[in-house]
Amino acid sequence: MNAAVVFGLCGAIAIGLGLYGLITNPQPLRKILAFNLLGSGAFLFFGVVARRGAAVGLGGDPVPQALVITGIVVAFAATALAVALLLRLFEMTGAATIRADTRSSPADDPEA
Amino acid sequence: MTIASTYEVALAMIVLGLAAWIITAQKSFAAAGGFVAYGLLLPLVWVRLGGIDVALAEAAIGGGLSGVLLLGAAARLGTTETAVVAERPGVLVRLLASVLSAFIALSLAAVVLLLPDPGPTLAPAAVENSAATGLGNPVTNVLMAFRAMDTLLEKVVLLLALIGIWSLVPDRFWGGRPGMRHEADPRGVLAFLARLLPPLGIVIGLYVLWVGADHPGGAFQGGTILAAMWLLVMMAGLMDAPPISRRWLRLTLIAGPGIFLVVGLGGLWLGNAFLAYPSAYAKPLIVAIELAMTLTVAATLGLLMAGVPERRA
Amino acid sequence: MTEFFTGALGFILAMFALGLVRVLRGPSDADRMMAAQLIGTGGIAALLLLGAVTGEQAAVDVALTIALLATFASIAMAKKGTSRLDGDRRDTMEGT
Amino acid sequence: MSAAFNIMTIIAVSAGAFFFFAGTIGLLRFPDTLTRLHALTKADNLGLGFVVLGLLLQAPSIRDGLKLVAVWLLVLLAGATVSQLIARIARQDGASG
Repeated sequence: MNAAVVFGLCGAIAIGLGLYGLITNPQPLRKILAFNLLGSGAFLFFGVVARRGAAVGLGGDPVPQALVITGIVVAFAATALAVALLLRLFEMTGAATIRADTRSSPADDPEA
Repeated sequence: MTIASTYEVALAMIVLGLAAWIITAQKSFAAAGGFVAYGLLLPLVWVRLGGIDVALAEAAIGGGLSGVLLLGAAARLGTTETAVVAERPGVLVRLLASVLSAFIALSLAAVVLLLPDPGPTLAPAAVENSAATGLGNPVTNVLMAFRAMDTLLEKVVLLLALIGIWSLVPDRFWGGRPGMRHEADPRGVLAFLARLLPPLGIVIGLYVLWVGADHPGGAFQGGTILAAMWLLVMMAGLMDAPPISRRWLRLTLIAGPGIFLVVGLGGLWLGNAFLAYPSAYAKPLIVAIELAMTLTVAATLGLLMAGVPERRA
Repeated sequence: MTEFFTGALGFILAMFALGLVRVLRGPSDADRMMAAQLIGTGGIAALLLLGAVTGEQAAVDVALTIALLATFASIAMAKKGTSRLDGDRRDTMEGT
Repeated sequence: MSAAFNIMTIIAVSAGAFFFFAGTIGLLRFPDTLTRLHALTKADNLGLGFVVLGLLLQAPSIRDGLKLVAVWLLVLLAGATVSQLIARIARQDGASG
């Protein structure tokens, strides 16, 4: 067992957990959290590939590492956009749900 | 099992425990708190995997900005939680979802165990060609030269996300200031921190940018630190968010990708290819792009965090 | 020396795991914030030791970044999504 | 000389680990929020302080040493601020938790 195997398995389980949360949790914010978890697991996979490509004195293959950095930026941009959409939805309807039929009554929201 | 791999297994167990907590916690606020802790742990994993550049990015984004964004959203949405929890899917759906997730996790675990070790690598190619740019950090070389197109597009994605957020603004607030106006006691502890930390943070952010040429670091990591310092000053109420219609702000937002694009087109004009640097000027050009990029990243991330404009200028 | 650092690293990580129990159990927000603070500090100590184990000097830069940014989450927790800190002015006038 | 440094490093890092241990036990076992806060600050300031001190003796250059000290100072500053925020929240919650 080396670091790549341990954290590769860790990434696989994180992807599984994230996927489960993404499907089953009805709250959009929790879906965003689960999505981020899933993403970080996928990044760990790239880390494993990079680690196994360690050569010529480098700790890892720089190409997958650079891809992960790009991925982190894009994941953050997507998260920020999703959170902004969610907060706007909450502001307009007084509820944070993505189900169209069971929109809860905006009783305690003065703006709605 | 050696002492080092015991440590790795322990770290992996804690990371997975937190991951399970993020998914199963009752309250979103507690789950977001778990995500912050998760984000603080991942850099340890990445250092162990030999990816210090990634560890820096993960520390700045995962442990810092993402956590603040999600905690803030969880707190604002706290009142809606009980209504939505009732929409939890039935047992059958949850069972199917867990079977599917377990299947995917197991397949991926098999892939990890079956992948060749040592695997194919581009590391020798990256090191061989590093003389072309004169930079010593292979990851920066990949980001700024060998795969420069990806980095250019990534910055465009950041801008698109910001445009997406701005397009949510109600008409009457167009061009206004994003987010709420923060207030704090000017003699309080938060204002104290917001006066003391940013000068240090700016130095560290620029340091991370500067060492990125030859050691782990770079424009994105440095820019994230600068964005965090800007946010701290705004959160302490010492400075308001700028109206999004300001010209200097718009110019800062496009400076990084703009200069990148101009240099790239220059490469085309000089007869090589799009984004090909003339080899005599590769290093100064890359450093110039990175400087502009750092400012752009700082401004873009800060505004992404600030959110939808909701006040008049 | 490397073995000693790895051992210390494992020990601090174990403390870290125990601190997590407090984050997860709560009960109050203050307890969660404290545990988050402990995790930040423990993570920094672990990173510094890890840097010493692997001989990777840049690990200190990662620790520096975390030290700079770990406060943000605590401030966000304290602000609870509102524009001001509860009881701000009153507190400081009493000289805390 | 190097052996003496190594021994001092071992003593300092062990002391740091002890304070992390004490802080964690306090965090788990102390009865209320404010006493737990007291335990936490020991882990923060002394635990990390001793670890930094130990590593300082092994630092290869002055620049690396300065960065280590900077990490510690930043954590001290953050710890002092966050402790205030925590104590304030604890008082609003009735300091019983």
